[in-house]
This record gives sequence, structure tokens and C-alpha cells, in this order.
Amino acid sequence: GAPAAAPPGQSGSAAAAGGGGGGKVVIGVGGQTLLTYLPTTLAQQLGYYKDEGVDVELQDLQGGSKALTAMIGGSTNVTSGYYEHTIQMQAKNQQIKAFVDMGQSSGLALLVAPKNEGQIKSIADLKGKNVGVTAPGSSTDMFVKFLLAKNNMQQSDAAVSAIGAGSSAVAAVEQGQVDAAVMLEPDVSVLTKRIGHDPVVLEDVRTSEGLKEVFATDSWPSACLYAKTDWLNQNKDTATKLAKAIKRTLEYINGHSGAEIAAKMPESFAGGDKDLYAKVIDDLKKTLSKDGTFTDDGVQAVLKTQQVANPDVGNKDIKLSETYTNDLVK
Amino acid sequence: MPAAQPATSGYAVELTGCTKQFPTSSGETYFAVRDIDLKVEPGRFVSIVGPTGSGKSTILNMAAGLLTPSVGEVKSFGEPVTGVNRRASYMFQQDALLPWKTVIDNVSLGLTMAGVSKAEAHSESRRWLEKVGLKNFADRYPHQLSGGMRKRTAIAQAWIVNPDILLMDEPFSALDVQTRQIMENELLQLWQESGKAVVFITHDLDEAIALSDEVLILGAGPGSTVVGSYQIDIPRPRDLLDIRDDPRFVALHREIWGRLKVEVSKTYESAMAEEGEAA
Amino acid sequence: MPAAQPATSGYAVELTGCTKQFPTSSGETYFAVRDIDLKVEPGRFVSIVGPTGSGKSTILNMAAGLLTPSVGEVKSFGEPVTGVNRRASYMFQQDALLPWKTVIDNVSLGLTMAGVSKAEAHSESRRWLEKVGLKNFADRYPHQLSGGMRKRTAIAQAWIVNPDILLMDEPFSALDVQTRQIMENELLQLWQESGKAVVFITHDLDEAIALSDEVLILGAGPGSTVVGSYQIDIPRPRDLLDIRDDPRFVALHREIWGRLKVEVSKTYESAMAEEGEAA
Amino acid sequence: MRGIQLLLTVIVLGAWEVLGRAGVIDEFFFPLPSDIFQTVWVWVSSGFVFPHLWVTMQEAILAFLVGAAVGLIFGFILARVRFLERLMDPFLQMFNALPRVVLAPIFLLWFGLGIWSKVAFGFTLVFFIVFFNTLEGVKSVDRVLVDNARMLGASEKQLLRHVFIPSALTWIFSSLHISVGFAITGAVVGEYLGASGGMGYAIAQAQGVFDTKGVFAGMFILMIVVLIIDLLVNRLERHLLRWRPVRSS
Amino acid sequence: MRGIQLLLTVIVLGAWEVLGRAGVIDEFFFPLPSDIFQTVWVWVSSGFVFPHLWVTMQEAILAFLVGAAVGLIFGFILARVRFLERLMDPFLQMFNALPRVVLAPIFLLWFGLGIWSKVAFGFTLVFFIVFFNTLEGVKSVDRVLVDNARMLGASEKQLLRHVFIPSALTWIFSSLHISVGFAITGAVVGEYLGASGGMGYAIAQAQGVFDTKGVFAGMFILMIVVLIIDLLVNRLERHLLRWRPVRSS
Ligand SMILES: Nc1ncnc2c1ncn2[C@@H]1O[C@H](COP(=O)(O)OP(=O)(O)OP(=O)(O)O)[C@@H](O)[C@H]1O
Ligand SMILES: Nc1ncnc2c1ncn2[C@@H]1O[C@H](COP(=O)(O)OP(=O)(O)OP(=O)(O)O)[C@@H](O)[C@H]1O
Ligand SMILES: [Mg+2]
Ligand SMILES: [Mg+2]
Repeated sequence: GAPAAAPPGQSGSAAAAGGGGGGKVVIGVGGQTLLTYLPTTLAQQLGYYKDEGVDVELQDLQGGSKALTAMIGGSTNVTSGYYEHTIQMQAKNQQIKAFVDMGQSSGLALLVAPKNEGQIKSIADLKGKNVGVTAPGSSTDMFVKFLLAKNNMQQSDAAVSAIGAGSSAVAAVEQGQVDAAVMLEPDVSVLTKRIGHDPVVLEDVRTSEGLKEVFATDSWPSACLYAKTDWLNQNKDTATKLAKAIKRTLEYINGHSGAEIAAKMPESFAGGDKDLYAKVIDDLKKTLSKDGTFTDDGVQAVLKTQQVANPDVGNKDIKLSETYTNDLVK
Repeated sequence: MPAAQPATSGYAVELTGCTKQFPTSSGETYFAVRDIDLKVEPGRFVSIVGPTGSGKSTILNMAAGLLTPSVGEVKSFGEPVTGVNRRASYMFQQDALLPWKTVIDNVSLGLTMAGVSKAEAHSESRRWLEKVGLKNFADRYPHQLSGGMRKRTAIAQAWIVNPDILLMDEPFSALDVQTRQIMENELLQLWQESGKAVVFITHDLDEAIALSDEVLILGAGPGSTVVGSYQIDIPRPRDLLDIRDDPRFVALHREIWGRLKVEVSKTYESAMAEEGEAA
Repeated sequence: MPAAQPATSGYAVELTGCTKQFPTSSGETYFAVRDIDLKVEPGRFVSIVGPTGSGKSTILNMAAGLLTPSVGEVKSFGEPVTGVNRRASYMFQQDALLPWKTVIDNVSLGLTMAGVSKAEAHSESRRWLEKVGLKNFADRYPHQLSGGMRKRTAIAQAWIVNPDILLMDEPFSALDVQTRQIMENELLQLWQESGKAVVFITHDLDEAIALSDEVLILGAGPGSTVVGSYQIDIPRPRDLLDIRDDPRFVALHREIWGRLKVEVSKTYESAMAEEGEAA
Repeated sequence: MRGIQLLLTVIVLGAWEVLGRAGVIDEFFFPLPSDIFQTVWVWVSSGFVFPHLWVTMQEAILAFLVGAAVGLIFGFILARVRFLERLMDPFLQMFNALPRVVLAPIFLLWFGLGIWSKVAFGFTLVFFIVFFNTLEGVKSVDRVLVDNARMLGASEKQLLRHVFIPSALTWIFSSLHISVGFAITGAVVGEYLGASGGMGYAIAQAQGVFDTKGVFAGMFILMIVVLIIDLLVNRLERHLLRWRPVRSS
Repeated sequence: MRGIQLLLTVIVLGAWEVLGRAGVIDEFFFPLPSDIFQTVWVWVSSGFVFPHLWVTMQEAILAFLVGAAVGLIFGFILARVRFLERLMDPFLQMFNALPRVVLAPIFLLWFGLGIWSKVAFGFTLVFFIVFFNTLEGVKSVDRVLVDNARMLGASEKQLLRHVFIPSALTWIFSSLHISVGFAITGAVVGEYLGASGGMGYAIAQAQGVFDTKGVFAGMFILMIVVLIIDLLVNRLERHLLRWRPVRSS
């Protein structure tokens, strides 16, 4: 169907210096159509940024790491990406701070390809198998590595294939190109619809039970807004306004049904299937943060995941207090 | 190109009422030749002379099947020529050697095409290179040859395939007198042995008369046509060195030259006169 | 190409001890010409004759600055020639018209290069096209011309720039006798008016003697050199039509031809004789 | 000719439609042509597509022009200065082999998020194609033509204008035919990696939400645009190469 | 020549190193050359890189060979059969303009996650380059040469072998020079989008964890490989085109 609104023309100007006061803030999104970043776009649609008095321009960077890189390079001011990046960046001496949390779970699910249903029943069965992730080095990849470590297996016990996200991922799993895969919404729902039954899920952190089981915490900060610490210090006002807008959006989501929210989003985001879209938004609510704050438990859990799964973080001394702040949402 | 076949029926080359026109850039058409009738029996040697630009190459191209006449018909041994005339070999006025083949490979080309083995083709080519005096240049590429050497390579290339019809467009004009005489002798020998039909273009009337059974004169262009045809009844074999002193030769030469001169000066004058017309 | 300049010092063309060798594919070197001495004063008309492949074009290329001699020195008006000889114009043996330019643009080329306005260059070109009898073909592209027409366009192209030195490599060989005579007359007129130096290559000894002040004979290759030099002391202006009956002409012709014949047959015989040697 | 082409198109699309409706072709990956056209129609009639198209066209045209111009200039210079050619050849080959997608972050760093990073992207594709072809085109010019022009007094600049450029023109046009497509590809891929507008952005969004109809609609619109551009290039080519003999065989 | 090239390389890398150490160049985007080489060394000495390289090489070489072969065949056929050329031209132009990255899911769908989807990817790049150049190359063959060969009895096949292919060879080599790079690009980009091994996978992995050293090390290794391949293509070219006059000017 036709999207309701044409996108803003590309302004082109990298807003590196701007962002102060009422100037334009460029937010790079790690994939605008990914549900986990939905609040960023929804806030724009609801006009909350404007209400707060910030002029926001969203840039779709098609991937968390690209969005981060663009921000470090100065092309954007703020990134709507995963919290774990702030930890990774500290390991690389780049000071980055998250200031409002949107997701309290990564919303990932490790599921088994239809052809292997019945053969793979636990993580241990993944030995010697081929697991699909969106991209090597991404959080889906880390998730697999973490699970392997948690089950006392070597990282090399399972091979990891990149299958991307969206239709390529669905196709790879459906056709059995991989034995199992870590997938996100709405891919899981689409896959379910296509194969006609719920896929066998080994681990699922979309639910709080799953989250507890895997990470032993009830919050695992994922999608959030972060910025360079320097920028944050200089643009505290602006950041506060952004945080507020997101917080209000989270509240709005909590108070409305999936269908109502879907109606607010650009029509094209539904991909022609409004009901499915409404349903996945309803599912999404469980994984979203209620108030935009980070919890101690949560950030510790993320750090632990990184330490296990990411050799670049490894046992480096990470100061978690410098990777996030709750001051702006409070 | 197959070895000389027994002549089947009719003329080796037969152009009937052939007219060729070309589109010009201004959108008009230019008549190169008009109403050409040319009949060459197997075993005949016919020369075409005429002022420059009168359409000699055009006629040869039609006989070879490379140009289709706008009006008229081309036949060869009774068959209409569609596409290339497979029973003819054609030595072009322009350089037509393949630059990426050595002299010997260029000469072998026709044999290679006919499926002769490489060794055999090369040994045959060497024989022909010897005839045209290029034995020592077999391994050169065309750009390493002088103008005359390239012409001689082209001659060997056209002759080696032993066709039923030889079409030659000013083959000897880049050669010095002596070399030219040697080539002329080779040509006569090749032709006399075999009953081939030869259509020969030259600017040298002496050469035309000395070699041919018949000399055709092409009129001045545009739209030139055959304005004279002369039977050369000097008995064969002819001695090319002394033929110019033969009284029959002298008489024919005077007669043909008289006619030719008119045409040639016509071309030039018409070009000079038509001030600003139809440029 | 600037308009004719006052001759400065020395010879218009001066080759001293020039040898040119080419590498062959087999890794050896081939001596095209050896020890060439050629001195042409401004206002002189020098012809070079010699068997095909003897190195005539090579000499002209060296004089034009397009080939550097392996040994020896090339000077023009006292200055060593480095790069192209800017005071000469060169009519090549091969087709050298730019295929993407019409006849008139091709002829205008030299003027355009010298910065003459297009309108002026075209009107001047038209004058020259008239001289070579191609006025009606100004808007054709080269591929739409006959062989002789292309040659005449090249002649106009070389002459229009009015250079101090005219280098011409078999300019008239593709033309019929009558057209050739008209061209020869034009050439003589152009030359007589101006004090130009002309170096002229031809296979036609008659033509060489009729036109020149001096005829050089090049020996048989490989490594050919100048084997004879003849002053043509027939008074000017000469009547090209009747000159062949002039007793001085006949005597010179006999003399030069005798010498030339030896060289020409040498070339051919050496090629025939060296069975399998240095192929 | 046009008729046959249309017929061919209709047959292919018709077969696709029928097979799709019969369930042989999976609509999830290959939506029905009728659906695609409907989407195209909606995009066009609602005006949704035009700002995107405009952005992409700007990028592609800039990439094409800049890439072709720099490719031509480099090609001519390196073809004329043998030393430079031999010096630069391995470097150019190396850069040509760089997978540009990997460099996307660096392009963003250098050229920002706006159209210039996409132009740079397209540039790296167009440049190499035009460059290598121009290089070969100039190198393969007939020696005699060059010598003749030099004898007639041509300066290096005039040689370029009267001999090298016209002679290399067939080569250049061949490379232009290729690079029209690559310029658009470059722009779209650039947008696909990070943008807030353009056809690549629109397609990426459609793809992100499993809207394959949208993906195909976007590609279809791009195709039409390329066809129109190619038609113009063909016109220009026919005009500039009008001196070539017409093939009759 | 090699010396100057080495010198140039050393100067550029040296300046980079110095500027990087001085903090002028951001190490996050451009790691120090010394670090890159160290990473390369680790990758090579640990043997980590070889399986990846092997996968990529397979893909690139297959894409190159198949793309070039099909491009050549299509180019020759369409150049000889004017009807087909006019019929197919718009379609080929359209497909050439398709942003292949968008098609990645479809390639995965059709050809799976293995090497064949990357081969297909590289193929779509190589094919068009070789095709368009071959087409033009054959079309620009001198008419007289063709006529002469035909008069000497050449069949269409022999014409191809003795006239068209040698004459179009300069064109073809020009396109091969371009496509060597594009074949590798195609393979790497394909891997980058979905694979379980190969240089693109290794680079994506490094990029995923912001290991720019690894990204550059991967690209560096690719560059070296391309240089070697290009050297071989150059050799072949010099051999096959040895008939061309040596330039002396
Ligand atoms: N493709 C063409 N387009 C237009 N005109 C052409 C074309 N080919 C030849 N002509 C014209 O046809 C006429 C005859 O040309 P042709 O080459 O047959 O002459 P010719 O008798 O061989 O002359 P020459 O002795 O100079 O070779 C010329 O006026 C030429 O300009
Ligand atoms: N590039 C080259 N490489 C090798 N040999 C060459 C080259 N150019 C010319 N030659 C040789 O030099 C010799 C002289 O050639 P040149 O073209 O000067 O002869 P010419 O006297 O002009 O002959 P013609 O009357 O046939 O034009 C020939 O044997 C030729 O093969
Ligand atoms: Mg002719
Ligand atoms: Mg010569």
C-alpha cells in the first residue's frame, strides 16, 4: 500500500556541529523498519519530539553497527541502537553513553529450522550444526556464542552463517539452508505464518520468563538512544528532551492497542499486512521498557554477555557507570 | 574456397542491368553506376578501365556479392549471387590483411578456412610467398611490411585458393615496374593453366591491353555506365616485354585511349564546372 | 602549419648517415636502410625511386620526424629534427584521412589546427577541393569515397597548409592517367611559385624524371642505400605532355632505367635465391 | 521491433501472473505482476515516489557525470603518458577490486549522510568502467591517423579533440552504456546502506517489512527510468558516430 | 618502475602511520598501517585467512569465468544478429540497472547460502561489462577485413575465430581488466550479505565488532590477490596482442 507520508528530502548536511538548543538533531536508526526501534519512529509520528521542542531528522542506517559508525564519524548526533555498543566502544576507548532505554529485552529467539524439528531439542544438539545469524559479530551472533558458553560448549562447536534479516532470513530458515537460527520480530511471525505452525523455539528472550531463564534478570537493555559522551555533556537539554519524548512514547505504547499504534505508523511499515503488524506490535510490548530507565541487573547482564561472547571486550575493565545514565529520563 | 570446379553453365560473372545508388548524408541518393551489363565467360580475361570514382570497385563488389545492386541482377555460373560469391576470390583495393596474423598465416587463410591442415597450408603458402618474392618475410606482421609488400601478400592470399573467378582491384599499382611485370607474368600463367575468369581493374591502359581478352571502358560518374568494349585480338601467348611494340597493340591503344580520354576529361570538367551545384 | 617562412639556413631536409633498423619478431634486427645521405635545398624537387620494400617510406618518415634513425642525424633548415618536423607536410602512402570527418573537414584540418576560423578554413578548402576535382563531394565521409578520391582528398589536405617542405609518398599511384597529369601540373605550379622543397616517392620513372630536379635511386633491400643520383637538367617550365619526346628525357630515362633495373631485379632475385635463409 | 518487445514482455509477465496465481511461483518472493503494477500505480498516483526518484536521479546523474568525466580525463592522460600508466596501473587495479560496500562507513564519514556519499559510491563504479575503456580506446587509435594529424600541426590538445576523442568514442559509448546502469545501482546501493530518502531507501523499507510488492515496484520504476536514459544515450551515440559506415550485411 | 611504485606505497603508508600516531587521522576509521600489517600477519600465520580466501577465490573465479564466457557468447551473437540485438537491448539495459544488492534475498532463495549465490552475484556484474564491450568490439571490426575473410570462404564460425575474436580482443581485455575487480567485489559483497565463510564474511565479522584493523587487513589481502591475478591477465594480454605495433612516440 501507499505510505502515508513522503519522507523528508535528504538534507545532506551532516549535523555534526548542530544539535544544540533548538537546532536539528540527526538520529541514526539501526534499521527503521526493525520493530525493536519502533519507538524512535513512533515518537516522530506522534510529534513528541516537536512537542518537546527538538527538530529531529531520522536517518535509516540499515544496521546497528553502521548507525554507530556514522555517529562516531560525526554524520549523526544520536543513535537509536543497541545498548551493548556502548560497552564495546568503551573497550575501544570511544566514550559513548546511553541515555534512554527503549527495549528491556533483545527480543531474540533461537529457533529450529522446520526440517530439523524433532532432531534439535536443546542447545547441546547444536553441536556440529549450522546456526543462522543476521551478520557475524552482530548481537544475534553474540547471543549464539553466549548460549553456547552457557551450556559449556566451545564457540567453534556450532558454525555460524550470516543470513541477514527479513525475507532472506525467512527463506534461509524455511528452506533449511541453516539448521537453526536466531531471529527477530517480525521475522518470527512471518516465518510462523509461512510454515503454518509455531517453529520450535530453543531459547526465547521475547518473554520475561525466557529472559529470566537465559540471563537471570528481568531486564536486558537492548534498543536505546545513545550519543557521544562529549555531545551529551554539551547538549544536555536536547538530550533530556529526546529522552522525554521517548519516555512519553513508551507510555503511549503501553496505553494503546497494537492496532491503534499500527495506525499511527507510516502505512508502508505494515508491509501490506496490517493485522499481522498489529499483532507483532502487541507482542513487542512485552519486550519494551516501561519507563526508559536502565536497571543495574540489566546492564550487568549485557556486560556478561559481551564478556563471554565478544573477545574484544573479553576481560577488559569496563566502567558500566560511564556507559549509561538514567539522569535524563528521571 | 574449393579448388577450381568444372564450369557449370553460363557466364562466370553476369551482371544484367545493374544500378547501384548510395544514400548521401544530405538524404539524397547518389548513383554510382547505372545499367551495367557485364558478362564474363569462364576462361576470359576482362579488364575494366575508367576515370577515378567511376564505379569500378562498385562493380567488382557487386560481382563478389558484397554489394547488392539497387536494380538489376548478378549471376555467377547461372546461379543468382546471394551473399558472398563463393566461387570468386577478390583482391581488394584497400589493405585487407588481418593485422593479427603473420604474413604466412594471412596467405594460408583461405586454405585454413577450407579445412586444410596447418602444416600443408603453410608449405603451400611458402610456395606462393616465393612467387611474390616475400619468402623471407613469412613471419612478419602486416604493419612491419612496406606498402608494396602488403599488396603482394594480398595477391598471394587471393591466388592461393585457386578460385574459378579472380576479381582484382588495382592489384599492381603500388609496385615498381619490374616487380609488376613479374606479377603480371605470374597472373597470366595462373590464368592460362586453368580456364579461370578474371575481372581486372587498372588505371594502366597498357597493362589492360597487354593482359586482357577484352577491355571495358567505364564512363564518367555520377551514374556512369559502360561506354566502350574492345576485343583484344592479340594472339596468345603474349610476350609482355615486347607487346608494346606490336602494331596491333599500338592501334588498339590509340583507339581505346581516344575514347577513354574523353571520359576522363569529362569527369574532371564536370566536377570543375558544376559550380556550387549539388555539393 | 604556418605559412611558408623565409628559408633560414642550410638544407630544407638533410639526412646524414642515417641507418634504420627494426626489431623482428624472432628477436633479430632488420636493416631497412643503411647510410642514407639526403640533402634537399629549399626550392628543389627531389624524387626517390627504388624497388618495393627498399626503404623509401622509411626515409620519408625519418625526414618527417616520425621515425628516429637508429644511427645518423636528421636536420631541417639547420635545426636537428626532434619530434615532428613542423615545417613539412606529409602525404602518407596509406589512407590517413580521419574517418569521422567529412571531406571538407579533413581538408580543413591543417588550417583548423593553425587556428584559422572555420568559415575561412572551409572557403579555402573548397578552393582546394576544386583543384583536385572533388568539389561535389565536400560533405561525404571518407568511407563513401572511391580509392582515388581518398587519395585526392589527402593531397588537398597536405597542400592546403602551404608548408616549406612537401613530403609525398606515391601520391598519384591510384589515379588514372589523365587525373594524374592534372595533379602533376597542380603540384608543379604549387612548387614553382613558392621555393618549397619537395621529396617525392614514385614507382613511375617517367613521372620522377618529368617532375624533378634530381632523381635518387635506392638499392635493393635489406639495408639498402642510395645507389645513384641523377640531375635532371631539362629546362623549366616543362610541358608534361610532350616531355617524353624530349631527347634529354629519353637519354636520362635510358640511363636511370638501366641502373634501376639492376637494383629491382637484385631485390627479386635475392628474395628468390635465399632459400630458407633468415626467414 | 517495439511490438515484438512488447509481446515478449506481455508473455513473460502473463506467464508469471498465471504461475503465481496457480501457486507455482511463491508470491512471498515474487508478487504477482498485477499487484506490482497496482503498487506502482499507487506510488505514482499518490506522488509518493517522486521525491525518492528525484533524490536517486540527482545522485545517479552526478555519479555518472563526475565518474565519466574523471574516468575520461584519467583515461586520456594515462593513455598518453606511458610512464604514468605503468606507474598507476597496479594501484588502480587494486582500488577497483575493493568491495565498495565494505567502505560504506568511510564514505559516510567523508561525505556525510547526504547525496554525496551516494554519489561517491556510484562514482567508484562508473569511474573504473569509463577509465579502463577510455585507456584502451585511446591506446588503440590508428598510428597513421595520429601521425597525420601531428604532421598537420596538431598540438597535444588538438590531437585529443580531433583524433583521440572521436576515435575512442565507440569505446567510450560502450562504457557509458554499462555505466548508466552502474550509476543507478551505485546510488541505490548507497541509499540502501543509509539514507532518509531515495529509491534505495524506499526499497529497503519495503524489504524490511516484507513488502515484496514494494520492492519490485521500486525496481520496476528504476528500470523504466534507465530505459529512458539509455534511449537518450543511444540517440547521442547515433549522432556522434554518424560517420560510421552503416552495416548492411 | 617497481621501485617507484614501492616508494610511492611506502610514502603513503608512512604518512598515514605518522598522521595516525599524531592523532590527525582517526584510528577508529583508519587503523595504523603497522597494526593492519600485524593483523594480516596474524591472519596469515595462524592460517585463519586461507579457508576464507579459498572460498572467495572459488566464487570470484567461477563468477569471472562464467560471466566472461556468457558475456562473450551473448556479445558475439547479438553483434552478429542485428535483429536480436535490437530486440534484447532494452531488456539487457534494464537488467543492468537493477541494483543487485536488492536481489540478494532472491539470489539466496535460488542459489542457497553456498558459493553459488555469490557466483550468481559476481556473474551479474561481470556479464554486463564483458557483454557490452564484446558487442561494441565486434561491431567496430573493420568491414574490409570481414569482407576479405568471407571472400576467402570463411564460415560464420571461422569469421568469429579468425576475425571477430582477434579484432575484439583489445575490447575484451579492457573489459576483463575491469571485471577482475568486479568479480571479487561481487563475491565479497555476496558473502557480506549472507554466507558462512569467505573474505566478505571475515570482513563483516570484523566490522560487526568494530575491528577496523581486521576490515583493512581483509581488504589488503584481497588487493594483493587481485594484483596477482591482474598480472596474469596482463601477461596473457601481451601475448595475445603481440601483433600490435609497439608504441614508440
Ligand atoms: N558507401 C558509399 N556511399 C556513398 N557513395 C559511395 C559509397 N561507396 C562508393 N560511393 C561512390 O560511388 C562512386 C564509385 O566508387 P568506386 O569506389 O566504385 O569508384 P572506382 O571506380 O573504384 O574509383 P577508384 O579508381 O578511385 O578506386 C564514387 O563516386 C563514390 O564516391
Ligand atoms: N615497423 C617495422 N618493423 C619491421 N620492419 C619494417 C617496419 N617498417 C618497415 N619495415 C621494413 O623496412 C623495409 C622498408 O620499408 P618501406 O616501407 O620503407 O619500403 P618502401 O620503399 O616504402 O616500399 P614500398 O614501395 O613497397 O612502399 C621493408 O622491408 C619493411 O619490411
Ligand atoms: Mg576503386
Ligand atoms: Mg612505401
